[in-house]
Amino acid sequence: MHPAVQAVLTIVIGLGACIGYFWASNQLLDRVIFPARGANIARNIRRASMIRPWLFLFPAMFALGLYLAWPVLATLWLSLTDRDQGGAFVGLANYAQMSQDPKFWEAIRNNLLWLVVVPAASTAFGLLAAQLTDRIGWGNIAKSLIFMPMAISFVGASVIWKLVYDFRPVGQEQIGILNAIWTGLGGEPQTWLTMAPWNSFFLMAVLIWIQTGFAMVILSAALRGIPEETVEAAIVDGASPLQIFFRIKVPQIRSTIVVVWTTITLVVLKIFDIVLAMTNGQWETQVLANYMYDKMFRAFDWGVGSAAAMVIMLLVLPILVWNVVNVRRETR
Amino acid sequence: MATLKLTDVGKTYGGTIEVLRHINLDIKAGELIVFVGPSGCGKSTLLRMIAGLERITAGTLEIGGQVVNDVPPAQRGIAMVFQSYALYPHMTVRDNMAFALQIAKKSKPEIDTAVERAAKMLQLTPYLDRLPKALSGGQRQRVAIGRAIVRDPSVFLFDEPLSNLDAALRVATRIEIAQLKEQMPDRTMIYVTHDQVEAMTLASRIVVLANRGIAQVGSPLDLYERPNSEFVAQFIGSPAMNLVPGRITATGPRTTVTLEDGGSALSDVPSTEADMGLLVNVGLRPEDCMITEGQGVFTGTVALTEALGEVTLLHFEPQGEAPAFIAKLPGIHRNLRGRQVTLACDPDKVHLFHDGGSLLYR
Amino acid sequence: MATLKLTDVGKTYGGTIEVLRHINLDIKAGELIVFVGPSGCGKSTLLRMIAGLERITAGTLEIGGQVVNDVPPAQRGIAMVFQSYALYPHMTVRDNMAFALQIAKKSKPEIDTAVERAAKMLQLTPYLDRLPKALSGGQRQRVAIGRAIVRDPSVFLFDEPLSNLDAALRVATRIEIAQLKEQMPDRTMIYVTHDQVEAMTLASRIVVLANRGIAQVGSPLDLYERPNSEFVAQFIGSPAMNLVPGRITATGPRTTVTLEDGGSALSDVPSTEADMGLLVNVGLRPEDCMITEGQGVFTGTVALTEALGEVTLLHFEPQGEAPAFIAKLPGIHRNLRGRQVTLACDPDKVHLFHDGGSLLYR
Amino acid sequence: QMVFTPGEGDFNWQSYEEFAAEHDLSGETVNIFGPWRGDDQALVESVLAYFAEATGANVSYASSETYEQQIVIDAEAGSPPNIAILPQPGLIADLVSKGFVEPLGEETADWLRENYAAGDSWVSLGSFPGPEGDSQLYAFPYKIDVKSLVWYVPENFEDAGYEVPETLEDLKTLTETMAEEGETPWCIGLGSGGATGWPATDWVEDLMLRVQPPEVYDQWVSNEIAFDDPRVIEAIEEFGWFARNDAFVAGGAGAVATTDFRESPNGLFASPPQCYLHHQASFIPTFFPEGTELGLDADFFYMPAYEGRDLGKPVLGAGTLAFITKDSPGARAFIEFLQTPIAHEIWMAQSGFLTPFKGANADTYGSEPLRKQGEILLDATTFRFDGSDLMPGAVGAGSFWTGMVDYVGGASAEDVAAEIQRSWDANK
Amino acid sequence: MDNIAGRKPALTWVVHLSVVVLVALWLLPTLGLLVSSFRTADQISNSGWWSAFSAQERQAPAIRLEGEEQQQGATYVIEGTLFPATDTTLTAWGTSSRAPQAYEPGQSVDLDDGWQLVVDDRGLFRLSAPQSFEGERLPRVFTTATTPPEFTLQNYGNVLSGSTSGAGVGQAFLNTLTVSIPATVIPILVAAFAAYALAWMEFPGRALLVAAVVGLLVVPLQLALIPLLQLHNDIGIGKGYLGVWLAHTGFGLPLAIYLLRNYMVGLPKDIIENARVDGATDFQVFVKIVLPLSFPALASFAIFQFLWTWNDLLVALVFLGTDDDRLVLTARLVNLMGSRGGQWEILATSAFVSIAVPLMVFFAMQKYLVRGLLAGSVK
Ligand SMILES: Nc1ncnc2c1ncn2[C@@H]1O[C@H](COP(=O)(O)OP(=O)(O)OP(=O)(O)O)[C@@H](O)[C@H]1O
Ligand SMILES: Nc1ncnc2c1ncn2[C@@H]1O[C@H](COP(=O)(O)OP(=O)(O)OP(=O)(O)O)[C@@H](O)[C@H]1O
Ligand SMILES: [Mg+2]
Ligand SMILES: [Mg+2]
Repeated sequence: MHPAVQAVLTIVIGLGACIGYFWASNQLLDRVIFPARGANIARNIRRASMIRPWLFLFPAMFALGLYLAWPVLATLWLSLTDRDQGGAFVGLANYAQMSQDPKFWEAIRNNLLWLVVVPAASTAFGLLAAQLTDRIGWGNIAKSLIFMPMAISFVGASVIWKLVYDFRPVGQEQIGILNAIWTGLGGEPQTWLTMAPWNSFFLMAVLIWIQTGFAMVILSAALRGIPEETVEAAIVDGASPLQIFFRIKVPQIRSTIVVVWTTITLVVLKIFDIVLAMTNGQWETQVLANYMYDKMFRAFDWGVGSAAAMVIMLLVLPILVWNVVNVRRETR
Repeated sequence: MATLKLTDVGKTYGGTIEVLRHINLDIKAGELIVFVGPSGCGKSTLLRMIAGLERITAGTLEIGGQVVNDVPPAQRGIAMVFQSYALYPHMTVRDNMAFALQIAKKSKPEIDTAVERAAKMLQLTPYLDRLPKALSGGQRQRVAIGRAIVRDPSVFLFDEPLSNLDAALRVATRIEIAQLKEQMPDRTMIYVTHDQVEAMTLASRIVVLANRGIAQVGSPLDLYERPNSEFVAQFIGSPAMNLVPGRITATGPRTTVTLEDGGSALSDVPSTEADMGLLVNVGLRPEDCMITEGQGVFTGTVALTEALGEVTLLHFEPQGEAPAFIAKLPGIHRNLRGRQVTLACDPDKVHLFHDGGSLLYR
Repeated sequence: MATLKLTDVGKTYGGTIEVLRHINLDIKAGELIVFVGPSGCGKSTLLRMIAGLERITAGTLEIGGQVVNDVPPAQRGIAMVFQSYALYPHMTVRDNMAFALQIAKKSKPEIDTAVERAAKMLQLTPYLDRLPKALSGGQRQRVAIGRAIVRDPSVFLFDEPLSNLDAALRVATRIEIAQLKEQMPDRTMIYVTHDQVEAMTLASRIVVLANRGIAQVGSPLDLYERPNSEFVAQFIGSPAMNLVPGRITATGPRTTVTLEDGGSALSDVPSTEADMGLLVNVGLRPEDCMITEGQGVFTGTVALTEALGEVTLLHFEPQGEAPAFIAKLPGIHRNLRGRQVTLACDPDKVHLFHDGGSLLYR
Repeated sequence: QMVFTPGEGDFNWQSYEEFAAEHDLSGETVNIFGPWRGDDQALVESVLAYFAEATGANVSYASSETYEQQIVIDAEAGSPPNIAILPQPGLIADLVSKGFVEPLGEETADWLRENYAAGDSWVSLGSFPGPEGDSQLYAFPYKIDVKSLVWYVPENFEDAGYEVPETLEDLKTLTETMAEEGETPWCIGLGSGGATGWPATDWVEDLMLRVQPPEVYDQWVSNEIAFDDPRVIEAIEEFGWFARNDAFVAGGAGAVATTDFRESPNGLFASPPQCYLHHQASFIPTFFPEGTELGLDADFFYMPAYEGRDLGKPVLGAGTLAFITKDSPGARAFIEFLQTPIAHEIWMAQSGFLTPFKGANADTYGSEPLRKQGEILLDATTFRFDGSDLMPGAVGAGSFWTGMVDYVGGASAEDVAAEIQRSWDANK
Repeated sequence: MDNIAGRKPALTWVVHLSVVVLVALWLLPTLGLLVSSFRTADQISNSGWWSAFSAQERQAPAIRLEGEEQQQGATYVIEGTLFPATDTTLTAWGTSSRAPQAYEPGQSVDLDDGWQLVVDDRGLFRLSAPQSFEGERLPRVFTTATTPPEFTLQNYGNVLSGSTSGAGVGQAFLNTLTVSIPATVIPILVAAFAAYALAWMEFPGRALLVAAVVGLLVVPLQLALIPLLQLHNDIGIGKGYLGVWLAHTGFGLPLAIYLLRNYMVGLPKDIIENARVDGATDFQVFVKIVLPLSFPALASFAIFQFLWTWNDLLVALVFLGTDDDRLVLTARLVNLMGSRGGQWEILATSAFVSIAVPLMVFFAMQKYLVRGLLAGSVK
């Protein structure tokens, strides 16, 4: 079979099966199990509507459970056992071992730094870009260009930025633009990616570069949602553009800023590809996700690797709680 | 104390869309001017040009005798109250009112005094530390007004300030604005609305905008009693004035018009010989009609009655092309439905229009 | 054809927040019932319970003699028109109207006929293939109604269907609904509004909801002329009825009340000896007042006049704790401001209330 | 697409015919997973084509950027290829100990002992303790790189009047001379993305073999002597003599850690030359400027040993080892195929392939330099496999790399070594 | 806003300028790669990409003379040019690495053995000797020359149809589509149902489920690889498209549900209730009302998921395998870079080849993206 035909066929079958499930299961419920007719109509309908949510949720819950929740539990279990001892339960030994590892603390330190810097900078730049591009004629083009990095894979982004940070010894022509500018200003060429602690920031720049577009798009939508009149009122009140921005606009989109911040935080927690491709955690740039990968696939230390994964999961707890609270409030 | 003078003011959007042209208007200090007009006629645009929120593309605007075309809004000595209130949602009532003064770098005690005074005037003192979202619509509106008062401007601009309020609140707030005006007799106010009642009750003069220009300027009762065009006549008053086509059959200090359906109307509008035979529209306000057994101006079949308690609206079946005729009778009238009724009208309340507009007063 | 019967119906949200209780109501087939009441009193909730969109937590609801507490909305034979129209934005007008029939698996020709008929009735035929966003507010409202008509339900439910329309459209659409009702005399309609005029003009009976229950049920004029409580009295009519405290000083077929400020009012309300000396509130509708030179019911200083053209509102300076008194006089009255005026009233239009509510009719 | 027509040239076609006669795997698929991608993939596939042709088997070769992780995941998850080929003995040892690899049998071990130069060292290289703890041959060495090479541009040497050094003492003198003349002797680049640091480990291992006897090297690699043993530190500092002297390396010592190893040889070819010497394994010509002709534009010499220490001519090398991760007749046949001369000669005749297989015809080497390298390999008195590949992954592909980066960055050899030892302890 | 009276035009310029700077900053890295992908390996490693647009003078690496020998009387001559392709101007040359700028253009120089060499300013050389060059090593020439800008499509040629990739890229393209399209649509479908249930159906535990979804947003997928592949092997799916789809579905679901639920919650309640009154079942409400109305959110998630599956390497490698005929584009391109890492020109070019489709998708669907995100997160 021609691969193209095969591709189309697989696509059709895959989708068909999916749609088929929802259609058939609902038909079954409404027609066969609890038909909406006859004497028990009211009771049947009520029962059907008690079951239906689970019908709708089942595939998603199943996939989530199987593909994410179960591995997480398995990982939790792994983090409490030692494979070299045949999978014996060792309690928190792996965590203890991890806490002995200075690399782990370095990863924690860096991760916290990432958690502060990247969401903050992406949001700030996004806000700036949103505010500025909203006011000019070619703003949409500018927006597209700033958003573009979102479409580039982390690996691609790493390639791009390696070129930016490229280093050549003194005397050779620099091909990395950063060094070219730096030497142009009279500096010695620098090996940016090894300059701890600054190198972490150079890595963060990559993620900021990617995420700013995301922040910008959402914040610009939020900015547009601000009632024009409040801005005009401020103008009449005599506020300068800066005062308007900081005292009128920013406070009004605070909730959106929080959402953007959270989303980027989630991305940061998982960040791995950039560090792996650019420094592999050397020169004090280790982060948790890469530490985990290192432990799992390089050092074959599943116990510690899993423990590291659990720490990542733990860091998201505050966001989790915040969301529960939010949904509760929303449904009430 | 500020007078306003608009000379040949015009507004063109994007170089091609002309929204207003040749607006000439003199506003004396202390007046309360109301702009009315159909939706989209440029009321808000004109107000915003006065505020400085919209660039003036033709003519000059003077405030207090000084041309301010290029003066930024904050320096014009104006304050504006927006239709949507435009309160800063993240600031307390106090901060909302204090904002302009803070921007102007006024001292703290000075600000506090001004805010307290305005709050007291508007009975907002208990709410000073609330956020706008914890206020009712009417209270929000008062905050918006308070914010204007605090700045102590010489000109107040209101853009449909009451349109977001429900009926009861609207009445109450309208009265508050009227009282406010009385407390500040030397402040000029310009007020945009499309609500009849507001315009009639508040204005010292009403400016009717239509068709990119000013249709008529005058005191509320002037406009009600002496509209200078069919447009103004139908625009002021609700339900709108009925227009019935006819032909002048007798002239003199009083004019007689013979209507198409055979009735005839006598009007206090004077006419000359030359008007004889002229095709005119006879204007009758619904509230000026009375049921008569004898000869009337208009005869028709009642299609529908609406009893509003104190008054009853009679909707007549439209005849041919003519628009529906409506009469408003005081009191409660039952069982008129389907009956043929003849209506009469005081001659001094019969208006005559010629050529789609100009009034036949000479 | 459907009668509705609500027996002791109640609604409690989340087990604790009681919104409605002991609602008893009999609705005959073909009636047009209007629910009115202050915002948040549960009008929408009651309507939605009838529609089946909210669970009934107490009592029973019968439609056409059958208890329908547990019947899902679609099987109750009702159709609902929402305040926000709730048109399906992604479907054309035709599809919007056809949706319910398609769901019910009606045949194509059947659907087409029904849709065309409804569209014709509502003059929507030219717009059948447009999307809702390409329609004006009034047209959208008509589509929403058309959607209800197509289903040919025995009960129509309207939840503030006109509140999103502007004043002129509101009047026009209101009349259309009235005409619609006439074309379908056997369909029951329930209509929620907070607009006085709508309630008065449309209803065959008005249900005033207040304080979690029904305050009064009656025809519009009943409620206007014979409110059974201060609440209903003040709720129906605009501006609201004035209440002046006094004491009964003469009883009989007519009752005399001596007012606090010294005036006295004669009312057609009969009273008995036992009522002698009773503290009552005298209710006077603003539109029932006339200026009198002689002895009147009420005397006060005019704080403000509002000339509305056909009528003039007189606002009197409040005296002590009493709420402001308003009178509505026909015609134009100038220069009354600041003058002391005495008002009189027809005895048969003087209402008497006792104990914050109950009317003194026996 | 068989690149050389059977029957033509110096190839040992007879071995091919015999192999073909003995095996018929028609219809069977043999999955092979290896580290070669890009141009190398074309080369390995050219060899596999003969295997496929001879046996009729359907051979599918795959590789991936993250092949080390990939093979672990596949083995763990239970869907490994038939044959895996990896350059890291340490990783293979891990897989063996978890029972994912099939032993090759004593027969194969004997064959290696007999037919590979310094056969015993190859057998021990491919032998690992299995899940039960008993050591046997699991992996078959195939395709070897020589690492003890120093690359230079002969004409630059001529222009400057330098001579190829014969001893390590001479090499150090040459280095100093160059520096005195204002030239920069060495190009050293450790950069390699996530693997940054590994070229330094080659340096240290190579020097280790030149300052200590091979036994010490073995003890070091197996951690029988600690990483921070003075003998190890001596080797590290030996490397430091070259790499930590600003006058000796292009760009100064600070540039060493970040210059990409792929770009560092470019200095040899720059005008004016940025350096004259470059220590790197036999694969590096891939990264020379386009059109560079080996032997003419660039050449190499054996990284000499100390005359004074009398440790012979030690050679450091690396290479890939093939092993069976899913047993099948095809897998077994493939290991047998690797024992035929033709399996070596086909690749030898192209590029980048060295073999210690004595039965392969050295005349088939595709170029003079290759032949010279093959000679170094065959002549070695001592051959040792790249130590970092033998160490546990966490050390050999982790702390050793990073430690070396820290070292060229200025950390003391003692501290670095102690740190590496700690990570080794942590992984025991 | 631009109509405010008395606003300083200078301010507008500041805004424009700031945006230009910002855009330049964001564009620069990608631009560098784009330009590099049109340069040769030598150019990339010898000069910054920004200098690609201008002629530049530099000392080039040595060029070895080559050419056909001709006998002219007693002398043997080789003539040719040092710069066959480009329009290069030579300013100095030399034959020793120690003195690369020793001679002027056109200067005739005596080398050893009676050889004579002339190089002119266009790079034309003439090497003459009294005896044949046969078997002799020809000299190298060091040049200092000004080369004009030069671009090449060679890299793209190599990547798209080079010997090692060949038809593979086309096949990989198809494979990637086979992976991405169902891996985009299936999670959307599944997530849409779940999101509807979480947004509009009443059942106990709803808030907790939503929270769980948020929690799963952060699961690092690396830790799920082995257990899942094991599972696939155990239940017989093995490595294949079904496996990748399921894996992508699992990994993409949390974001999909989160985004779609946030959007659907914002749909007007009235419309859904009206449909219920009209007699629609939940399934009909979902299919006929909610799904069409959620189109912007669906589209925006589709973009995200598509970008993610398109750019993904890890999941495809693990769940689809590394067989040549099933390699996805990213894997294929990464492989192109060779076993020991790549060269800039291949790196740059393959990065651009892989970016091309996502960028096209992005620009085509951008409108929905913005709308969907807006509705999903701003409330
Ligand atoms: N920025 C603009 N560009 C082009 N035309 C505009 C712009 N702003 C307003 N207009 C047009 O100017 C006319 C007047 O608008 P304006 O808002 O002043 O009307 P309005 O009288 O206030 O109406 P309403 O009673 O509905 O508030 C309208 O026809 C409108 O379409
Ligand atoms: N889901 C709910 N949970 C708790 N209380 C509710 C809920 N829905 C409505 N209520 C309360 O029930 C009361 C009645 O609401 P309802 O919407 O019926 O009022 P209404 O009379 O229609 O008001 P309006 O005129 O403003 O539409 C309100 O006080 C409201 O706060
Ligand atoms: Mg307006
Ligand atoms: Mg309601």
